[in-house]
Amino acid sequence: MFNKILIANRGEIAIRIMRACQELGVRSVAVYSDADAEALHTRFADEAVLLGPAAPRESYLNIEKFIAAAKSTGAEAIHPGYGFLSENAGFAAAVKEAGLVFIGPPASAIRAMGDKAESKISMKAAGVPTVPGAEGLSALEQFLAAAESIGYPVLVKAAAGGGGKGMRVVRSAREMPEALESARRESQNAFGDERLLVEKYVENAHHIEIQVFGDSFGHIVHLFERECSVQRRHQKIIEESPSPLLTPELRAEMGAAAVKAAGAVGYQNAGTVEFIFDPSAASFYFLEMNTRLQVEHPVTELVTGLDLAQWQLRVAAGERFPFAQVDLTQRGHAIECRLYAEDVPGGFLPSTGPVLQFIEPRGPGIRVDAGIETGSQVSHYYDPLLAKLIVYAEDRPAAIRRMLAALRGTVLHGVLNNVDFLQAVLLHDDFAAGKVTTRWVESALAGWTPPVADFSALAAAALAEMSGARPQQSTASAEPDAFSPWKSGSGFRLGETR
Amino acid sequence: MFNKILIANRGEIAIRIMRACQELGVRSVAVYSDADAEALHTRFADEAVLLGPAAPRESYLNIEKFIAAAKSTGAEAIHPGYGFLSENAGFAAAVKEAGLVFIGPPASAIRAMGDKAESKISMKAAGVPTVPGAEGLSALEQFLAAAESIGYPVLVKAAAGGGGKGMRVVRSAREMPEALESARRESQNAFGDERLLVEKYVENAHHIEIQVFGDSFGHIVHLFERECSVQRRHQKIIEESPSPLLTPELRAEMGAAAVKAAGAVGYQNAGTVEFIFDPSAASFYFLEMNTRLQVEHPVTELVTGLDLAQWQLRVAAGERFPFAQVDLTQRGHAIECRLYAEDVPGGFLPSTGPVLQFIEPRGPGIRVDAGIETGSQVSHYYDPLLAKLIVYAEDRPAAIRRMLAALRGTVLHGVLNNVDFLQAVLLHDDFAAGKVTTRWVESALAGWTPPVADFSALAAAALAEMSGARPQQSTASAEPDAFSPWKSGSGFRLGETR
Amino acid sequence: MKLKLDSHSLELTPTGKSYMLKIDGQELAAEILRAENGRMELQLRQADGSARKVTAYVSSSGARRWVTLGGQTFVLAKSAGVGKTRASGHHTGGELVSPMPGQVRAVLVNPGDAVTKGQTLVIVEAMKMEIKVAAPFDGMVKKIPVKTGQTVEREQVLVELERAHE
Amino acid sequence: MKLKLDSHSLELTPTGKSYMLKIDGQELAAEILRAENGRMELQLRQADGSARKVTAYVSSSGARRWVTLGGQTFVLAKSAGVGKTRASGHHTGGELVSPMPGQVRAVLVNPGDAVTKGQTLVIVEAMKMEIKVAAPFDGMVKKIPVKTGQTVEREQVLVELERAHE
Repeated sequence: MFNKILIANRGEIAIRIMRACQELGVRSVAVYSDADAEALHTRFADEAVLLGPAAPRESYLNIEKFIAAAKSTGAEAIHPGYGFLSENAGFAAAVKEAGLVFIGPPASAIRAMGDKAESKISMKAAGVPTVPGAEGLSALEQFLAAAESIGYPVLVKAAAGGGGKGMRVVRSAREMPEALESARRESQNAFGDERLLVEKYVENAHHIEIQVFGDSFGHIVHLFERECSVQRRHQKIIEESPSPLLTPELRAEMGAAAVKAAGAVGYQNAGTVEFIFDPSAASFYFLEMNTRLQVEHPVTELVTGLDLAQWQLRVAAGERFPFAQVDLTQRGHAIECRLYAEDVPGGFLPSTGPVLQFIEPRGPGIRVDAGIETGSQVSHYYDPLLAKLIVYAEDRPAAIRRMLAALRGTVLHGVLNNVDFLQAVLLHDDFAAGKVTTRWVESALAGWTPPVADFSALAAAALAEMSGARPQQSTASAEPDAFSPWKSGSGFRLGETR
Repeated sequence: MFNKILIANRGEIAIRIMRACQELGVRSVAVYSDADAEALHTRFADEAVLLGPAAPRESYLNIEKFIAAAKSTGAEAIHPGYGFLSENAGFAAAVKEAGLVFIGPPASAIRAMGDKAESKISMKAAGVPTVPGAEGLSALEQFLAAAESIGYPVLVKAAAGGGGKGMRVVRSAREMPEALESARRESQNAFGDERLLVEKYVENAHHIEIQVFGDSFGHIVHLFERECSVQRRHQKIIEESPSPLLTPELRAEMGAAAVKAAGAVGYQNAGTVEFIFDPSAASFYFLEMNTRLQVEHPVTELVTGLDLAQWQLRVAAGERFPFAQVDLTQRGHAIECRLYAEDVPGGFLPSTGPVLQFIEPRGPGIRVDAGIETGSQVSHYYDPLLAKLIVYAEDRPAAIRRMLAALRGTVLHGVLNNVDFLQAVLLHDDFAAGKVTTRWVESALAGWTPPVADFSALAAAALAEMSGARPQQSTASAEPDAFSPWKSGSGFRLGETR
Repeated sequence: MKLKLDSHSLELTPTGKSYMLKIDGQELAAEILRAENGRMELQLRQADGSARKVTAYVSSSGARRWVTLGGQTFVLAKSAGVGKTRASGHHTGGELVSPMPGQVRAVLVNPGDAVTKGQTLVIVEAMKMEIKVAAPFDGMVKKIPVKTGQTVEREQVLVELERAHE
Repeated sequence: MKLKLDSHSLELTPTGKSYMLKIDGQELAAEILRAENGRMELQLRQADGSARKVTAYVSSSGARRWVTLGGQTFVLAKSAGVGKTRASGHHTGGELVSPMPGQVRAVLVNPGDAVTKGQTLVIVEAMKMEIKVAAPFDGMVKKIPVKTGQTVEREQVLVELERAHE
């Protein structure tokens, strides 16, 4: 096992990986930008190295700085997390060239899957079902012709893309020009690449993905599915496993297809094969492969009982993955909710500000992977994902009840967020029935507005306001409450009794 | 399902059951003594009823007060938790007589198992292996004769007992008189009953217990074993599942014996059959049955994926327990550590005081069932169990690593406690090898002393001391730290930015 | 003490160990049982005598108040005491403001340009997401107080627009 | 500032934004990077220039200091500044004190009784556990300042004992 690794990421995923390091006895090096000097991940690591200014290009997207930081701290390997450079084949290659270990798949596998157009071609060749579509187009006329032959609606998307960026639904020829232009611009900004492809847009589609895992000895297995259909702005907000839609037969078929896909590119380490699932035909199409750990990996950890983050380090250090497909079990039900800093009724636009209070929910079967704490600053520079709530319970209804309890037990003040909105989703009949498609949020909950303050809430706010004027009114407790002091200046506090 | 239940207990188990209520949509009524007016469990419930003075006999051991509290609040059922009246058949009968539901086994099953002497006789009759011994004795001469025929060392214990109270190891005839006297006194104080029995004392014994669960339709299953051999003063401090000693065959045998034992007394709801396991002979003997939820039930919840506390409510409300024996699986490895308020080098004597700081550890696979928070008072009136850390991981070595991380991530100031001691146990080679017997702590770790403060710790203490004199020296952060104010009086604080 | 939270008028009067609270004319007795670190336990008693214990989490930042109670979070705007009133809302007529804090990614028009309703004028990027700011009516660009690459705050004016004469 | 923690002498001198710390004669430079709610992040630099960042959790109660650092907790006793010294330890010669707070369950002897080493004199119960307080030497009971049922504090005197003349 490594003695020390560098985590080339920030937020909750950096902390998740540092926890894995702690348990494996591996020292962790954090990296941070100027904006993250006081961030939780910076302070959670054993060491931290400043990369540069807040803008990602000058910090979390800078290959040279990561490698220099690893070299200067004596880290032997780099974990890329998700987002940023995690799916950049050049980064993986540069890490290897520097004599370090990249904790992820080989650069060749990232490259093969990174290009949406090429990966589709190679998956077709490997016998994995793919969505009808066309790649390698450039002129408007070519896109129009392809869309005509596929049939509208079609989806135009970045060949280098992921995470919903550079993606547009086109419902008629008239919409094509602006869709191409904006998708190209977003793709250029996000990936430095403006190639697009076009494919059939499946209405009422479910997004179901299969977790795969491989070691360096050519052994690849799948770890069952995750249903990720609850999305807004093409980004997942709730994921679960198992999917309420799959039969054991379909699950086995999709799992085998995912292993085939991974095998075709010589995959190693954790990866996810995403499928579009058409419930009307019970058919599935390869969408893309994410060649990294996913945001929603905890859902799989809970139903399989395996620690994927720890196994990432272990297989990268040369260990064999000891489980055969038959050893793996999917038990109970897990759900993840992503807590986003966003203004839900304002079109899910990101929100920024200081975190005035963050209280994590607790209880049996509740896991919280957080990137913030009370006092953190949420800036506009990075992804608005603040934390993830993940629950495990024996079946889907119990897991939904548990997640509702977890959401109700969460306090998050200072940045607008989706905690109340997530409750509305979980309480919806369509969600209970497993009928949620990737377009569901925009239609079923379009008119959602935050709860309106009742008398109790108004009373609490008024009393809190008043307290400044009457500091001695205080508590009912007979003894002075030593644990709740307040001072206007910057100060220092110890737990103390008097 | 019930609309509202009363929880006739305090501390972590009361909160555990209230969490189960929250998820099932059941309102919870707490009860509290004068000493617990500000306790966590009192404030966690939907409602709370004052029972009376701090002394247990006037509060948590008072049957009439519980029933009156349930009646006055409209609670339909009473959950007894563990300890206090949980194994008092009279309580179960009185609850039923009052027209309420007792969330536990029928009074007859409690009665049958509550008397150690009678239960042993009935278990023998049912074909469950029991420890060689004698019951129904009273005169010193009878005890001496029985001990002679069994062979020293023998164990003298309360017929009505449990939890190590009223129990003495007797190694020679000379020790018998005082052992009988003190065991009788303890038994009288704890259970209001001074009958004792005597049995073979198995040296190097392991304590292995089987969780059973039954519904009101006569369906009883076992939920595998817990190894509970790490004990001090006859009380468990670490429990785990699976046991490192059992083969699948032994596990099945013991499970079947436990189901037979439960069936013989018409058992319903959650219960635990405790066995003495003799590793040299790979043989096991029925010790006693605990007719209630155990402190260590979370270990079983994690390896089976079931929520025992919720199922207790569900079967008490008349639901069928839907799982057959073959449906149940034991996956991965779970360990529980009990955090006790105690002075370890001072002979594990209980410690009291205010909780100055309590920070719970966090991370994947870590569960904390706590009965305290920062600001709680630990009094001498009740059990010194403050909280439980429970971890789940894919195998025993991974679970040990995770528990060590959890213990290192725990901050508990104000009352002497065993957090450092538990680390010493988990790091011991004997524990890693699964060689720990019930007498191991007293021998292997007899000379344990707390860690000695190094320069860093002294420096931290000195700097904290200094801070009062230089409040403006403050933090490195450019902006005023609005989240850490300090004020000497009793006050009021809001999260706020300025 | 009088205060206004969103559209609600509140009046708070200390009465011994508790408070008399008037919310939009309705009376309520309120007692603080415990308060620390942004958490309050309150006893609320209505005019009919029915009482309720609630736990609320409260935070404040500028004029904004956050209250979490019963698992729901309410964001309230505090305005000056009931006596004083001020013009509500912000003047946005003819001004297009940034819907969120971020960076101006592209300015697609120039002062003097005639634009049509729905036409994208400026693109703002935050957290890697593109937001198009489009013309709400036909008109003419008067002024563009921002430029590409500039960091903007939420509600900062991006474009001043003059409505076309109909 | 000078102070004594357990047997260690510490001296702390402010030097600009950090402190010079002398522990039992050894020097250390210390800087507080962050401090809040009983948590401190410190930078410690030794005389040889090697530096270390540590996070410590600190609490205080009376003369007792609690420090958690690197997953271990240390309980330290603060005594007056190095200049002043005081008699250390408590006078227990001839007095038997309660090892823990609890309730006197039984007093088994009377004033004037002769007792032998190891004989149980008083039984204290706390948290349902029985603790026997036994004679540490042969002697005679002088006084019993407690009675059955009484609540006692840790270190409260239970029995005054006179040593037998040897």
